[in-house]
Amino acid sequence: MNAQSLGVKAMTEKRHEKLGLTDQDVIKMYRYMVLTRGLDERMWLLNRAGKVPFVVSCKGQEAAQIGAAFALNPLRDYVLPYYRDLGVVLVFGQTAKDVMLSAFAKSEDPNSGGRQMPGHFGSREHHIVTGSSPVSTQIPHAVGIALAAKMKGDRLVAYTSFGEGSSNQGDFHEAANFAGVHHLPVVFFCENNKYAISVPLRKELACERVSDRAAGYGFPGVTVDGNDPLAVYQAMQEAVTRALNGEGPSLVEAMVDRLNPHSSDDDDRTYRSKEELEEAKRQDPIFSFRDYLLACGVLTEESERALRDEVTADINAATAYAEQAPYPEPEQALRYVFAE
Amino acid sequence: MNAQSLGVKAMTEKRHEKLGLTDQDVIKMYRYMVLTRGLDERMWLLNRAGKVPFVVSCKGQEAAQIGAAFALNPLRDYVLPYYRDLGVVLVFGQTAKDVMLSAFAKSEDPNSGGRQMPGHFGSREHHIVTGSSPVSTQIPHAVGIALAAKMKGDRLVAYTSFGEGSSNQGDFHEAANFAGVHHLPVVFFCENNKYAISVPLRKELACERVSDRAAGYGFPGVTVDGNDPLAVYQAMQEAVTRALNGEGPSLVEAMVDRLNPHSSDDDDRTYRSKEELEEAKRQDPIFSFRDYLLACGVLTEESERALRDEVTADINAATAYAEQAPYPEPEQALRYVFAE
Amino acid sequence: MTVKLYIDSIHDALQEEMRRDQGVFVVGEDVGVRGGVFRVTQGLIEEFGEMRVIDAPLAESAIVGVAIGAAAYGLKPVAEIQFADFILPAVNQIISEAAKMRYRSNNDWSCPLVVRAPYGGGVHGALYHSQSVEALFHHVPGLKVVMPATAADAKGLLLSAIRDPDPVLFFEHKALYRWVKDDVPDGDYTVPIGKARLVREGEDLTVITYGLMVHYAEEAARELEKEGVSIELLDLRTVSPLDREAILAAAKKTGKVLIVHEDNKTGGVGAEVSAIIAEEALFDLDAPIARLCGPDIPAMPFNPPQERFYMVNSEKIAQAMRKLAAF
Amino acid sequence: MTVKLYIDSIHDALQEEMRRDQGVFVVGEDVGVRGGVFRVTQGLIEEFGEMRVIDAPLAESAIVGVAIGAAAYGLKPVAEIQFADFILPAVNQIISEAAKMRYRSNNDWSCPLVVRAPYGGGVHGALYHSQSVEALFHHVPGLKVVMPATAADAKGLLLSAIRDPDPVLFFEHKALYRWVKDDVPDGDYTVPIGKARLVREGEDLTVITYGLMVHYAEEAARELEKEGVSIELLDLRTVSPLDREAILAAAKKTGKVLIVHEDNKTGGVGAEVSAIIAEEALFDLDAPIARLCGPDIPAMPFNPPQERFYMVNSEKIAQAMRKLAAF
Ligand SMILES: Cc1ncc(C[n+]2csc(CCOP(=O)(O)OP(=O)(O)O)c2C)c(N)n1
Ligand SMILES: Cc1ncc(C[n+]2csc(CCOP(=O)(O)OP(=O)(O)O)c2C)c(N)n1
Ligand SMILES: [Mg+2]
Ligand SMILES: [Mg+2]
Repeated sequence: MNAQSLGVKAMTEKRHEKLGLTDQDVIKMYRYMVLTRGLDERMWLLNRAGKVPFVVSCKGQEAAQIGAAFALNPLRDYVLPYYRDLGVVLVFGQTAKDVMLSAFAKSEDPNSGGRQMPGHFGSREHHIVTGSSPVSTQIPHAVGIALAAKMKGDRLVAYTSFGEGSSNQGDFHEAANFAGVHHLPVVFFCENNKYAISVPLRKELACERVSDRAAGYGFPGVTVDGNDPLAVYQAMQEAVTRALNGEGPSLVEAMVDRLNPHSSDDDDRTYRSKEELEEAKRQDPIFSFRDYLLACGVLTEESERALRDEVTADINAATAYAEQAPYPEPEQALRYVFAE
Repeated sequence: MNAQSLGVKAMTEKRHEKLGLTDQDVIKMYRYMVLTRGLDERMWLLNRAGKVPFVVSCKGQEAAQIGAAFALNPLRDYVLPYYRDLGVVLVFGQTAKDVMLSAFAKSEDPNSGGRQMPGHFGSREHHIVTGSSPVSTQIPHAVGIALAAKMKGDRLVAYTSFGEGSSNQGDFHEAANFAGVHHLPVVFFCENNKYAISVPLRKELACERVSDRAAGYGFPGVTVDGNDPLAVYQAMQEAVTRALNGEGPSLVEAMVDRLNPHSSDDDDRTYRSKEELEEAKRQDPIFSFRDYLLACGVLTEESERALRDEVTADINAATAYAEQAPYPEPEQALRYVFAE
Repeated sequence: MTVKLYIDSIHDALQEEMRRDQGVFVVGEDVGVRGGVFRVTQGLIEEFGEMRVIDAPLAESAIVGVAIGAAAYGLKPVAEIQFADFILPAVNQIISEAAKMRYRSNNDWSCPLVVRAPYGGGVHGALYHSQSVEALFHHVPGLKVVMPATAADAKGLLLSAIRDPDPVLFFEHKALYRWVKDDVPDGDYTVPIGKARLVREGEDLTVITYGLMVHYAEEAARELEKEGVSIELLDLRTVSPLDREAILAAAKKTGKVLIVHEDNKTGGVGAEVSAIIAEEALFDLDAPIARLCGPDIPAMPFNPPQERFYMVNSEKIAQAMRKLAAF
Repeated sequence: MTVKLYIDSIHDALQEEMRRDQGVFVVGEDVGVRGGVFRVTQGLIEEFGEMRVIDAPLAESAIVGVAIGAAAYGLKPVAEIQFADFILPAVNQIISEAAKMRYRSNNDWSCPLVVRAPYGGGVHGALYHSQSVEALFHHVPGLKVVMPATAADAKGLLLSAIRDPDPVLFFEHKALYRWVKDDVPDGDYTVPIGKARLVREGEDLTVITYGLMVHYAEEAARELEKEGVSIELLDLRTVSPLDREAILAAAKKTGKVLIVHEDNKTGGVGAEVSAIIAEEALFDLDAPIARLCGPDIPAMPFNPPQERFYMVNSEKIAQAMRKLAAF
């Protein structure tokens, strides 16, 4: 999908209505995409300004994340997001303030009280299961949540995301197989941005698509355009429906572009061509979705600007709050090794 | 395949000739099958008699193993067999005496000097890479051997075998993917006997066939009748040819039956019906292959009996030798932690 | 009180706790119709069904990882690793995940998980069915490691482990399963995690040990008693957290300490026990702190002479006791 | 002699050994065009090509497992684990396989493998990019564990590691990479594995440590010197096998021992060092054997106050030295 073709199509049809999404829904989706992007860019700036020591970016993957999260129900479902899934945790209830508190590693950070790097999400209140840095470990946890829910008769979906590189870890394989055997309500969501840090697809995987792997676990796998939030929403909705109907897990792969280096510690110029990156930027999903919303009359230039201004104000306030918020006390580091 | 249909077909065609196998070749194959079976049964008896503490049986899987091994070249290729692959290590050069020395855990055991249980094969001389008990760890080793050979310009195939249960380990997945990415000359050989100890297929795997997994690693996977050594040979030969031609790995799955309990410590009556086992015994590949060889005139009743007698004499001599051979010295247990 | 086998008391703890608490379930290889390769879970699938007694695919990282997810959701999984040697594929899930979930979430999430595994040698298990693995985990903050020596402790500690709000590794010595039996209280009771047990009081020297070695040390102590040497014997029961008070008290009492374990010597649990004493009771000592442990070889060979060579046994312990007593 | 950064001396060791020996190759995540996330392998892919500098798929068990296979075949793989924290998925391959191949095959097969990994904290690495993992491995027979503190040792030990016929874990402290530089001999030389280095001689107390802490202990020792306390400082360099002679000599010399490491205290390498001394030099001691280590919390928090709280540093070491000197 590129911006133009999407816009043109939209003149004749509101694709989102066919998916059961109202105009309000897609405006919300867009707002979340803009908020995700805004927070991401702000954190990157703060890192460059030396104010936060580390950032991992989701820039370019917002459409996939918001499309996926909108197919879930934050009151019913559980998410086990990977470090880039900022958009998902926002939809699940984390706020700009929460995100900034985490970036500044402040005591009020809801994920970890400033113990973990940003991007290590967790919040029981919001059904976001605590995550770590070693990749793919969350995938079996999602299966365990689905198993536990099934045992207790709770009707829910466990969503877990990971990069295509992380689909090479044994834990992905073992977890997917376990979920397949037990027909568990899990959605495995792969954000394929074609790189694992510097390692390009051809050195990561020998199969055409990560979704080819689903057949080895007895459940369906699909690959969708991750720059199109509606396409992702649709594929996810099908997966969620299957899960809720007791038909078992699904693997949804969203093809995306990583518009930033891997993290604030990375420099991608040694391994990625300028042309490739520029081409990716032309596919920026925020622009194409905006164009779609404008083209089908859901947003106007003014309402879109107002939305952006609101989001920016939110981010500014969050940044200001988090910057002045206190760090945790040093000795508190001794707490919560075990239950107290 | 069952004995009769095979026999009937054989009246009209010598299937092995189409595969480039001479009459001498198939007699050799049959002899190895009989030797494998004979050693296996002897060890089981010795265990029941309290003479050897542990045995793991390959009974029922001989056709698959011999069919596979005959597609390999013991002077060129390397094997990383799993614990049931007795047939393979015999074709690669281990003798009845070697097998019995290992069963009795005697000092001369070529695998380990009596340090490991039987079924833990290894012999540099015979290109058999030392194996351990944790399943699937040998699979990445096979990939490493193939990688090293490719780097050195050595033309060879690395063969590794494992059960279908073991294909659920992360190491299988990670190794297969690595081999796929680097187009390495590996043959992954899965002996699918439909049980992992007591756990039946439906609780092990959600896919139809283990070979379905190959697509996730970008190489072909096939499933063949493991009771038919010629079918296995053919599939393996194709895989070996691909490997030698630089076309990369293959996964060959042989459907077999485990005719004994998992090991001498197991009792399969709690989880396996008598009917199922009896049906499996009716498909015994030794009988069907014998019938085939008789039917197409490669063997006669007499030559077949003579062959069996020779094999039995070999096993008797090996047993006698191994039983009286000395154990290793106790303090020798301290040796070879590191190079000396 | 009923005299019960070690294995039966573990079985009973599982069965009773599954009856008491719907949230408890068992997952592992062959735990279902087979009842476990050692028969610890025999009969559970018949009583509690396939949903609570799960024959898992052969993949330890998933067994533990899935159990972690279920624990985070609020259930009480008891994962079985078929042999302790095969816990290694699950080490990342245990150390990176189970041990750190509470800490990394600042007490928001937790992981009330039990991982059971049979360990130890002397049973013709060879290199990979004989190992002791506690030293890999006793160093890891966030984990508790329990290693009962008696049937009574096995049941009481397993009940404590299942009810513990944090992850507990529960290692059962294979050689104890059907060899040791002792008086087990009837019904529900717990033995606290982190408390050692004074097996016998003595004046001349202190032996600190755990697991199978408790019994061998007892045999040796009875032998030494005949020779006029009286032994204080401490069974650690929990190797993490260690019962520092009990260790220090026992060490100070006699001034001579022999630490015994089956696991390889270097970097074993005995090193930490020794270091605690050397740090906090040095001037109460009348002799160097001795350790009698498995030799530093990868594991126990299969052939009987070398397996015996590896194993610490009551004669070797008695020998070490004599040496220390004579010091 | 040339003054070089720690990181450069590691790079040079790799480069020179790859030139010298066609069998040496590098495999790991991002080791190719990216030159490693810390830039240790920078330029190697340009010189040696994609076949000998392999950007592996993101799967540590395969990285190590494939390297083991290649080592068994006779090559000399140097596997890089991107952060020591991420070695855990490869623990089964390291402990069950690499460490035991020679032993289990009765010397028929072997595994001349090096696994390199950056470890340690104080670099805003948070819980999972700061850990020390040596304690998981120092217990394992069949493994050698090397942890150099200086650029000169890093090169000499890495060359020894690559030429070693058995598996060696080579842990590089991240904070040393671009902080420490020292005189590095030009060209080919090796530093033997298993030999400690006496950093400074002293009379009043002995500090035994390794890695980053060597430098902090040196700073503290200089501080204490001003206060009239003279410190014997031993850099272990290799934590497995430990240099027992050097440890015992250094302990006996002053009679007061402080063991320092960044890793969590309980069950750390310091416990074994202490136990060796308590077993073999007890009556040479004038004070309890002290350990100053990271606290027993899962790992180092991200926020600066708690990261500082975790880290052992020169002030904390100086404090512990004063206390011990005054004993
Ligand atoms: C077990 C483990 N190994 C290595 C790393 C270091 N690392 C962090 S992210 C990453 C690449 C992940 O690639 P992918 O899964 O494609 O996700 P992406 O970052 O591209 O979204 C690596 C190697 C890690 N976090 N965990
Ligand atoms: C990592 C590991 N976990 C558990 C075991 C115990 N175990 C030995 S064989 C086996 C079942 C293997 O099943 P499969 O792979 O199908 O091979 P089969 O024995 O059926 O030929 C199990 C669970 C082991 N050896 N290694
Ligand atoms: Mg990626
Ligand atoms: Mg099987």
